[in-house]
Amino acid sequence: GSGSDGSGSSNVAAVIKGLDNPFFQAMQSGIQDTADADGVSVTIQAAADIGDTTGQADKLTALAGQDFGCFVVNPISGSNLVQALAPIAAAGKPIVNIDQPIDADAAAAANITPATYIGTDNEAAGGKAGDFVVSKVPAGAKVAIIGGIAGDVTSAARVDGFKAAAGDKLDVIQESAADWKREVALTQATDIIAANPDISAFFAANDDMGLGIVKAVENAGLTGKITVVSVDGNKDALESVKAGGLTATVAQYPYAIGELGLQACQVAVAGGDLPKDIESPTALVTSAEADQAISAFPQPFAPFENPLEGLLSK
Amino acid sequence: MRSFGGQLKQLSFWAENAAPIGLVVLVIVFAILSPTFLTLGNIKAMLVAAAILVILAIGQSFVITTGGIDLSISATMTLGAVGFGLAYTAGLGFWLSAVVAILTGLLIGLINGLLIATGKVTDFIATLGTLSVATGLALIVSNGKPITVTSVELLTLTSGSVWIFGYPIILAAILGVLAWFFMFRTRFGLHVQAVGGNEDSARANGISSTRIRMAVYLISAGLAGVAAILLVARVGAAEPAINTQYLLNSIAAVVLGGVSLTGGKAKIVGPIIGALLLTALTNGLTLLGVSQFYQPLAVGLVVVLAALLTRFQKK
Amino acid sequence: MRSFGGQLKQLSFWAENAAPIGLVVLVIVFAILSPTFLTLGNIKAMLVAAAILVILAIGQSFVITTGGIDLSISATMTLGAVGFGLAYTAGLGFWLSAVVAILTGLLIGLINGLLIATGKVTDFIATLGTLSVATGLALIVSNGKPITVTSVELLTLTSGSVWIFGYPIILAAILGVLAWFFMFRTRFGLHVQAVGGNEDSARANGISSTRIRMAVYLISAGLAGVAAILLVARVGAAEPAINTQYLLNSIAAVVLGGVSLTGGKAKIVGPIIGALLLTALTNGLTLLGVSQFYQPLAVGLVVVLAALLTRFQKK
Amino acid sequence: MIDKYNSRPDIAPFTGSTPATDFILTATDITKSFGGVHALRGASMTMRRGEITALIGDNGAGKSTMVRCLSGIHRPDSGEIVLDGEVVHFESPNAARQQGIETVHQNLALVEDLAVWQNFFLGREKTHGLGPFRTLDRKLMRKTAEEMLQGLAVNVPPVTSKVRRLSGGQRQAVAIARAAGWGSKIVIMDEPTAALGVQETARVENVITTLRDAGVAVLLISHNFDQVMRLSDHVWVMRAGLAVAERRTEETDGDELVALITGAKAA
Amino acid sequence: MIDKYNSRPDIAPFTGSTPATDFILTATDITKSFGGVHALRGASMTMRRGEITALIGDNGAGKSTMVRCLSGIHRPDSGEIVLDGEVVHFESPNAARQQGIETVHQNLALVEDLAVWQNFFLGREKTHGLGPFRTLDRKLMRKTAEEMLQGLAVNVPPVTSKVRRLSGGQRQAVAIARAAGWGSKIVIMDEPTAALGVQETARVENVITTLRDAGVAVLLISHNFDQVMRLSDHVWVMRAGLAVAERRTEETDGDELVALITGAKAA
Ligand SMILES: Nc1ncnc2c1ncn2[C@@H]1O[C@H](COP(=O)(O)OP(=O)(O)OP(=O)(O)O)[C@@H](O)[C@H]1O
Ligand SMILES: Nc1ncnc2c1ncn2[C@@H]1O[C@H](COP(=O)(O)OP(=O)(O)OP(=O)(O)O)[C@@H](O)[C@H]1O
Ligand SMILES: [Mg+2]
Ligand SMILES: [Mg+2]
Repeated sequence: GSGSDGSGSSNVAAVIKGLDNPFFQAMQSGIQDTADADGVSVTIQAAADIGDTTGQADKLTALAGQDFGCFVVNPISGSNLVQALAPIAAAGKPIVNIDQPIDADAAAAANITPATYIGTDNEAAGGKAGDFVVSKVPAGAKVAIIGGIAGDVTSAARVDGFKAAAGDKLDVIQESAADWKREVALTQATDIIAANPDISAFFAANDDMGLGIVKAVENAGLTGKITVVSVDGNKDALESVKAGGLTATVAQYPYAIGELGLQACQVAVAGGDLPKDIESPTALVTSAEADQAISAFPQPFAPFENPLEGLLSK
Repeated sequence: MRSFGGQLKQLSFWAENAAPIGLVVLVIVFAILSPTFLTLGNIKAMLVAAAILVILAIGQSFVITTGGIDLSISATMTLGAVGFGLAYTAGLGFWLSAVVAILTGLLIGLINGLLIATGKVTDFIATLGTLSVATGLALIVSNGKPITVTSVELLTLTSGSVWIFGYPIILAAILGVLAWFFMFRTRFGLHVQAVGGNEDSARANGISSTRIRMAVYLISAGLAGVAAILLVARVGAAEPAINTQYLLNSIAAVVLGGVSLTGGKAKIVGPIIGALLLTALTNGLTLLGVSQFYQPLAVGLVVVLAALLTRFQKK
Repeated sequence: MRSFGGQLKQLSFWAENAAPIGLVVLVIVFAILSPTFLTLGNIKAMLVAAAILVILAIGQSFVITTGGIDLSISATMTLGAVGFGLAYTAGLGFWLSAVVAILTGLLIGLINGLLIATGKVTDFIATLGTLSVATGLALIVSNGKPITVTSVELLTLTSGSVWIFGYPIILAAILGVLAWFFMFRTRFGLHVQAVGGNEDSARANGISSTRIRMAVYLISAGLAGVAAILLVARVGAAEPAINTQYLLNSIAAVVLGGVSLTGGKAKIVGPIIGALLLTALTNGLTLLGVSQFYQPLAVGLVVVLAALLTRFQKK
Repeated sequence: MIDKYNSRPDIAPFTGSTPATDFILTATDITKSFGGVHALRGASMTMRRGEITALIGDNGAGKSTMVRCLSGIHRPDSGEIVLDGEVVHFESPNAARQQGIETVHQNLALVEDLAVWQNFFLGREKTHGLGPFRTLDRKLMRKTAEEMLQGLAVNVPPVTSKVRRLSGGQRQAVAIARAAGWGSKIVIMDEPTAALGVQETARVENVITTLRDAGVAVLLISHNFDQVMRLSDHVWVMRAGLAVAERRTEETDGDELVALITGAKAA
Repeated sequence: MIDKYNSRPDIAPFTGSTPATDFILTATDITKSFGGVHALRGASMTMRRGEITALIGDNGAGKSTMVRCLSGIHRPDSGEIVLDGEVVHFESPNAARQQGIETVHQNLALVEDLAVWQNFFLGREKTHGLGPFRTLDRKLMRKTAEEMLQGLAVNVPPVTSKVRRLSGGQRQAVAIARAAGWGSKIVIMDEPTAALGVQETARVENVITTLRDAGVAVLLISHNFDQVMRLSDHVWVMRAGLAVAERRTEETDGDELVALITGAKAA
């Protein structure tokens, strides 16, 4: 289990995904701010970009040799950090897994038992978006899905969740990949609208692409007629929801995930027992909740039971 | 007519005109497969989408004519966009921000020029270095966050149009005409071709290859700055994300346009058509709902086929 | 000693040895700034992390010695990794799957070779095309999903070590020695250098430049296939994501190692040290907690500085 | 032993009966090094008005380097060039041209992918219009180039064809016509007939004498002694970066020149 | 008017008193086109044992193309090459070499970044060992190269220095030594002295006569008539892709050769 039998250092190392995306920047802020507030020393490193699987592993390996008492990791894929984590686990240092879960089989094979997992189920987030779209548009309406880089794990999970929720209630006419980029999503949405003027809704795997789609819808003069839903809950996206651009976004609160991650480390280092899974909050933000969400940003707007508060105060 | 028919049989005819022929073939194929493809709305959208690539391809074409290559072109655009965003947020207004975007671009161009023209560093490595530097700078100054820009002028720029020609493609066309003029009708353009054709001979005739090289990297970077404005206008935000795709596509467009990477042979219309071709390809594939997985394959095949064709060009 | 001191004053000494000197400087700087940097554990970690890049740099070095360039190298590795994953999932076992990975790589190498050696397509464009093609194929065959591979052999491969030398870097070192042997001690290597130095002269002396070019692209792709196995081992899965970083770094490593992109001058040790340098740079910056945003900047500056140095190489 | 002739001012150079004002060009003590290679080590030479001056010497003696110093491609490390009585410093090839020195380089200095007329005017194009929109006066340049080529009576293809399509002899003709066509004071030719056949060589030699007859001073670099004896009025001999001897052509012969070149005979 | 001499079998070629078996090489009706350019249009020529045969002609006459056909670089479109009484078809430069034909090309065919000894053995390196691990026998090759260069008594730098550092004359020496050093039947030299100075030219001419004296048949391409008259035993004249005439050197003179080259005189 999670022991404090390591070096006893209370320093925390965090390795997260690429900072070229606001989602992970918010996560970084969550970790940093909490550390500052609690007087913990933290080193945060990030992958070069969303495809930098080995680079991320290299960075974790570099940190593994240093004097850290606990590691917070957000792997790019289920297994890319497993090799790098093996020596950390062997040294008995606690590992807090956030956002992207480590592949269970791979972890078991390498003798890694994360102290806890904190995150949102990306599939569930996609599902929330799917349910929302189903409720907004008539049955059998045409929808298109724009994913991140083709082959990306997170994107695939969100898209799968959306498709599962859509079931046969929606007609998914197209699925394309816009590399997580606003401009690419804009171009593709423009093309898709041109090919299918009767399209009812778009689902985007992240907010940046969602905002690109909004722009395309705007250019086509169809604002309000086409439903656009994305996942993340970035500031920009919330503003857009408020302004009537995005119809909704499924907020995942990366800031809160980061915060929880750091707190979990504190608990682990102090020798506390952590729950195996901590579900971080997700919330569908529509125009009704937008104001509230913006003022609470980056914290969740809905009351949220932090399971770690009690453990921390001990 | 006979002589034209005879020409058609010549491989070199096809080679010289790989880009326009490819474009025509694509248009015919897509028009048959998708009823939407040739609608005015789609053509308009395609042209607007092509504008940025067209401008980058023009810049790249100047560099490649001197036998160089600008790998930093898309990173420079990113940095320019961030520069625009920061300037606009700081309250400089549209026009001043646009100037900032172009100046930011020119800064990278200046570094490229100094390294390559004065420092005699290989173009490939120098611009690979500035690609990294510009990417880093864009992330640092923007703090890695997209900067949302809402400006009336930007809105006009993206949404305004004359018939099916949106303002971005009109801007690109104007730049294309200017580029053509400077390349083929002025001393400067002749000297660009001369330096690319044979640097030693050009210098023996009193042409400063240093100045010419400096100039082409400035042109390329300046155009990347202009493209940056269009990019911000298009997405409504300045994003520090790297646009590798634009880099590879700008080079592919120039080569599809029949410009040899060894330099010396200038073309402006060719690369523009190359850029349109690449845009039409992605557009058509999206319209047809071709799986995302097959799109890189299709682009790769087109590039390879065109390259196979261009090799039959007359020397 | 005197003559060595005299050498130090020569710019060309620094230029010839940009990579080792840079590596030593980096090691000293990081060792001073971070107590962890020179620990055995960190050195071991760095060496393991460098293995993939070292192997790719060796492959790239063969291609660049002939005056070519292989832009498809990292996409080939990705496709090889996916090939490994599929084969393993299909129950072929580790060794057969490894063979599949290498064969998949060789397939792309064959296409490159056919296009460039036989089809006389410019290397830059041909490999840009196959970069797209390989990426597309990797996505298609994997259906865009990572293929998790858990195999005892892979685990041994990543975690086994002899003192501070992990198996991956040992494999890379063996390949380096073989590469050095073939490049500098066999007819083949001499012919690679001859074709890169002066293709016409080489042909007039009876060397088949077609066969040599074909061979170097096959070597580069085959090594990318080997690197693919290490990649799968390291990541624990075969992922269809493109590793653009590896492409640019493999070229940068070769150039840092003192190989000119114009071809004709072979080096094997230099590129390997270049790869170690780049890895040490990222490792050190990570240890020092330098922000992600500053890392591309640092890499860019190192590449540009090294390039400025290498230009003082003796001809 | 190299006789460092030019560094000994006590020995008056051989000038025959020519008064000093008849020197159109005097180069004195020119040095030029490339890294460790001392290509010119204090070479001096003169050219007389209306004469063909030959410059001979073994491979690597420094002839081409001297030519490049005179035509503004290299800047000498030290030494003085006096043109028409005035000390000149050429900052660029164009500066030398503007002062009336035209050069046909050993490598011809043509750009293969450009048309004949473009090569003809390379570096000094005619333009019309104003400011950045000054356009090339293509018509004027084509016409002028055509006239100049025809004036030299060399059989050349249309001026709009690319140099790449020209044969070796035709290229040489373009390069020579370009140098000859500008009403210059001095035309320098660095081995203009090295790769030419009999007919082409005869034509070029004809151009050279025509230039002389028109009052142009010609500097001819050549390894062909017959040609030197046939064409030149005066010969300078270089050896290892120095001008080691000069002779009036009529007062010397091939054997003496060989002896001077190889150093078998001192100046 | 081109006299298509070789396509008229009724006119016996001028062979003097040489019996047919004394021809070491006979090329008959060779044609070779590049796209639209007919470089060779049915050229024939012969070479005799132990003689220096000169091949002359204007620029673009097809001399170098003929040489490239004889040395296996180009494959003729049609025509027959008979070497030592046997019809040969060279698939590659190495095939020609193996049959005993060595060539010094107009561009020397050296690789600048390789050492002298590497250039010396380029394409036919000595190796020891087995299979893919057959290694270069560097020691043997260095020693052999050094001996061969010294045997020709040419002043060359160490065989380990790169060709890039060699002067023009030294390079020529390496290329010639390479061709001369293989105990071959025929050595072809395409303008071997075009860019050389007096001393270097003398050395090369010496090598050529040494080869002849050793019984090697030499084919010499040259624009220099003096050289041709001085060295060769027999002269072939090419014009516009055809061999238009042949002469015993002692029975002709420079003026006649010029007339034959320009077409002023028919064969
Ligand atoms: N740019 C340069 N860099 C280095 N060395 C040079 C350069 N130009 C000339 N040299 C060297 O200077 C010396 C003189 O060369 P130069 O070309 O002037 O000789 P040359 O008399 O013209 O010979 P040739 O008859 O072969 O043309 C040679 O040793 C040459 O290698
Ligand atoms: N590879 C080639 N491709 C196209 N044309 C060629 C090629 N090689 C030679 N030619 C053409 O064939 C003709 C004969 O050329 P070749 O080099 O044999 O002439 P040459 O007699 O050697 O002339 P020179 O005295 O100038 O060396 C020329 O018109 C030349 O342009
Ligand atoms: Mg010279
Ligand atoms: Mg020839």
